[in-house]
Amino acid sequence: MPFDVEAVRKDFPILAREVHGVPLVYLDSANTSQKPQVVLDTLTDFYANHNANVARAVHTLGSEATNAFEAARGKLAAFVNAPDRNEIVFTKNSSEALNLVAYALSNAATTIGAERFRIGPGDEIVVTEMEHHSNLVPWQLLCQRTGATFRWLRIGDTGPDGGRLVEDEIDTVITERTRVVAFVHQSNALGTINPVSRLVARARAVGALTVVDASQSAPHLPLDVQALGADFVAFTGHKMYGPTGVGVLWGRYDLLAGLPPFLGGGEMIETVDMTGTTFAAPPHRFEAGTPMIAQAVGLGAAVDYLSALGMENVAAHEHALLEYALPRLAEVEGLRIIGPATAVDRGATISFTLAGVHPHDVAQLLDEGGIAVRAGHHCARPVCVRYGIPATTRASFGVYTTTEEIDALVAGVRRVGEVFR
Amino acid sequence: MPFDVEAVRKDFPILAREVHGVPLVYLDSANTSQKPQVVLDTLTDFYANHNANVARAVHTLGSEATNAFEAARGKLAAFVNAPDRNEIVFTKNSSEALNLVAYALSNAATTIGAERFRIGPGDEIVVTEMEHHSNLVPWQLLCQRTGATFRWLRIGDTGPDGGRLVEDEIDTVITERTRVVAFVHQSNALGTINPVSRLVARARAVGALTVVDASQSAPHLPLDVQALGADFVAFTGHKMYGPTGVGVLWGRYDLLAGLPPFLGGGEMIETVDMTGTTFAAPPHRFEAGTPMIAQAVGLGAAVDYLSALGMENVAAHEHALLEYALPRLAEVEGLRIIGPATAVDRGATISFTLAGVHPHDVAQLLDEGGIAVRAGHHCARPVCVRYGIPATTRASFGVYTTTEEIDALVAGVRRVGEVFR
Amino acid sequence: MSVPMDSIYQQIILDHYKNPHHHGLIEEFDAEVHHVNPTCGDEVTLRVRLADGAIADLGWDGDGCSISQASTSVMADLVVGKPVAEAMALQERFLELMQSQGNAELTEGDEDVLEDAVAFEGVSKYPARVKCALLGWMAMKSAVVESDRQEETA
Amino acid sequence: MSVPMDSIYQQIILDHYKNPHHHGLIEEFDAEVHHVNPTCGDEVTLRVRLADGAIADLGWDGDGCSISQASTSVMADLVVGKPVAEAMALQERFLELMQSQGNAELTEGDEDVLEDAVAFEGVSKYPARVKCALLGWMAMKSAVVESDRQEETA
Ligand SMILES: Cc1ncc(COP(=O)(O)O)c(C=O)c1O
Ligand SMILES: Cc1ncc(COP(=O)(O)O)c(C=O)c1O
Repeated sequence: MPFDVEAVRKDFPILAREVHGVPLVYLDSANTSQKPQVVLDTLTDFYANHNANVARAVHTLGSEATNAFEAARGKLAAFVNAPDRNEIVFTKNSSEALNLVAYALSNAATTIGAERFRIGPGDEIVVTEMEHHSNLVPWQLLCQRTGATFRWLRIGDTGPDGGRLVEDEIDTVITERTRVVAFVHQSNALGTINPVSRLVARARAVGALTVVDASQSAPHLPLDVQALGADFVAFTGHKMYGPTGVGVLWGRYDLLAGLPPFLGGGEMIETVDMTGTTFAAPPHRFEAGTPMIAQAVGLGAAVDYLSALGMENVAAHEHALLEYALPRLAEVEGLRIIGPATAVDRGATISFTLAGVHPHDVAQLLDEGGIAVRAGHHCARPVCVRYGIPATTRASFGVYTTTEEIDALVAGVRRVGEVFR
Repeated sequence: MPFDVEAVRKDFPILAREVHGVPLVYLDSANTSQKPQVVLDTLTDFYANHNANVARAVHTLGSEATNAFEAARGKLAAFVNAPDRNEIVFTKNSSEALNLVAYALSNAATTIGAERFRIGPGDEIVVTEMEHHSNLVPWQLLCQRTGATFRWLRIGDTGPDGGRLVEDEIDTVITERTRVVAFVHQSNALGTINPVSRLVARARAVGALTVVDASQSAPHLPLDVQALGADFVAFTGHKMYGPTGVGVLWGRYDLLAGLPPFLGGGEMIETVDMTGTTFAAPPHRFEAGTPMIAQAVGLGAAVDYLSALGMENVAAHEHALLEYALPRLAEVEGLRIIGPATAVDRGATISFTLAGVHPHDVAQLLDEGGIAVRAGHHCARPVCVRYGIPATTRASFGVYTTTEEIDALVAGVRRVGEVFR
Repeated sequence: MSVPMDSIYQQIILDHYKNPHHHGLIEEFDAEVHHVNPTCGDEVTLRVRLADGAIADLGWDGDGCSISQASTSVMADLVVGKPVAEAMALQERFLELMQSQGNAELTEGDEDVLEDAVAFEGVSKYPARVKCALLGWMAMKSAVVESDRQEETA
Repeated sequence: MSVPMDSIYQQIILDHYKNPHHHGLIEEFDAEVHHVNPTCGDEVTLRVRLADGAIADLGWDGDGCSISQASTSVMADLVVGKPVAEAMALQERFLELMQSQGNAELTEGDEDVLEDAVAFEGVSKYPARVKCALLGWMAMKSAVVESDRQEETA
């Protein structure tokens, strides 16, 4: 079945909107995606017909809500090819998922039975220079808590078709002292897709845990946690056509089972006593309090929607858009693409600068023409530092993006150049 | 304006539902509340017309989303009479809000400038025996991380009109060694409303921080954080007619401003560098990653709804229901109320046991008659231990509860007794 | 008064609850286990004696809701005297039934082998109660495994 | 090509951006401040000299988006030569305008005192840009406060 983008667009109510009197051209999906009607309907149906707290209730609504919530867990497990549905932990977003791992590790310091996870002075945590702050700050804070050393893989060449990790340094930066290697699958700032198997292989060789930030890949390509081979994978609902307020941490069951808890509270316990508490098995151990029930159910609907489109088709559609956009943008006077200039190992997120115009002005003036793009450091400030620029403008595509929208973007950027020069 | 419960009921679509072929009688609002149509409409409108990520975006949708999200913060601040809207931190639920405080405190150990918050061996953390696990386990874990001592105020008399803290012990348990006093405003297991000013005064006298778990009071009575006088107050959206997946931590601005961050990630930073990071001012410092945008906006709609009803009216309505229910339930053969038997300093949540019938069987059989109540330890197991019982059945009321529903409950409980005897 | 037609409280469950079978701990046994359902506090202590690859005897004591107690009683009736392999197959089938979320299709064959245990089908719709219905069965399985292990290491 | 009618990029803003006023650091000054807008990297360095309770001179240098640079230029035009109290009142009024989320009702009085600064009204609809428009104003305020403090402690 060919990918019918016009049919897809009809599923997204917001795409009928106008801004500043012109039709919306939404090119900010890497920031957050829009939601198909089926996700909105699922939320409404949940609240209007089945709403109750989960796990705890013996009544009919409670059972319906629990079944819906746990069914969503099953859907997410299938979506990322997890071997066991109990490996899916629901969090509020990717950021919480990544912090969860970092805190569980530092909590090992005072947890009997978790000695193998302890991290301290002399140990090293490795990230990359292209991390989103959400996969960078948690590890800086972990180092602060534990006395471990924070290290990183650098971005090499910043010229055209640069924007990739210095592969030679993988073996020198990841060493026997490394305990965790945390890296982004697809960079939200550069579009770069990182060499996961290369990084995982090296981490495994030195006995380090691997944490993959798949926030930008889960919505755009078939994600198979078993094929990635990593230990933990984090992603976030709102970028994959699901509701805000829900994310996922996938982890190998034996690791989750060995890690101490992170947040304490209802539902994550086995038995509570004033003098001591024991904890539930994963995933519940890591889901303290009332979970984001409706949101998880809504995310389940989103992955059903994506699976019906077929993630292979989604990836092919977006790759075609990328191949269409890159050369056309590169032709615009004064435009410099920040990140790989070709479509190889690259997602459909394009950052650029325009000579003489501040990225915020580019984005703002595009908005006045109905085109929504993002400007800033995209929560990956070290990338801007590496390129020696304060910010970029970024256009990012999704299942509903068309080549006409890319034409509008290219024309819009040209116009911006004219206004400011 | 008299409180018109029939009009209120029409606002809640789920109340039109039948279970087991009979109309739903939902008496489980302390577990989670149902949602008025206006909250569902607000969510749908947000996603269908204004959805974008907040703070980061310069485009129109992003500005609309940011304005809606920050307006919700303002609504929440007004709802609890916070002096400054920047004192409202959005979390995923109460549990996260409480853990946030506990982790920020232990993070002080390695944060320069946060010395005054440091906790260690010799320091004491005081909770009560009637805490929800979400205000108990985080403090046990804090003690585990820091070496501080975990202490608690006991529940005294367990007879009729017992179920209250031993007031005499307040001065002996809260001492100069106490650093934090964390307690529930209204107990979810007993209905008891605790003497906040008494506890806060003692804590203040010894220089301890106070953390009030208002999860069960925010939906039911006028909550005024300035009048409470505490340092931190936590509550949760799904119990106050809002969406799942959103909660609130209110904290005094100067304390929030002095505390180290909890979760690291996007939006909570000032500037990020590979070699070190500085953090944003509150509330953003404590809101890492993409927040629960739609849910906060939905919670804003819920508090608008409550404010339109008037929290004084809500409290009066529920108090009348409580006065109606207590004597009628007490008359049922073999029924024992767990918690205060009179309506003084007590919320409209009634736990009970029925001689010879397990609470789960009570709840299940009531469900077969359409009546949804909860059975279990209500995530407050130490309460059951204190009363020497494995569990209770609990009926809890909300804005939409009627005296007819209480009649149905009383009749239902009688029937249960007959079936099992 | 009677319960609704579609009640999970089938008369058979209430009967077993009020008059549990194989109730009481047996004196001679190969293994004893104590299982708790932490969410509701249901408990069961269970002893088994094996002989010639079969469950020669089983006795139990417990505390908890009618579902947990009745299910243990029904289980005891079913497995006492049965070869271990058969008891384990029954346990498997019952577990499947309980995990069906109300969608199990019971065959006549099931009714033949599970007998009174099919009365618990309705419980599978209530995730919070499934653990209650499984408590005794899980305890039985552990006790049998435990007996085997003791035999091997003896 | 021109911008849309309702554009926040009023011609006046573009003009100030392309030809900023009071641009360049003055040699004689009472205080210098450096302000940064961390979310977008806008920067401004600003020097003031006070005399007889008025802003005698002001010069600045900066880097950033057109809104931040043009707003600083407009601000400089407005406050140079004004009594400090008046400059502070203007700052207050501009801050209010920026925090209005697009709902400000500009009076004629506002237009009289804020002059070119009313052109920034459209910015108030964009929370992410409000900080840009305020950058120079906030820097001016700090610099004045700083000068006062130095005077007092001198
Ligand atoms: C008193 C009390 N505190 C805390 C909580 C935890 O709230 P949440 O589950 O939304 O985190 C609850 C409800 O579950 C509660 O009743
Ligand atoms: C690569 C990457 N990692 C992590 C995140 C954080 O996701 P969230 O904001 O949903 O926590 C994002 C998006 O903001 C991202 O693009």
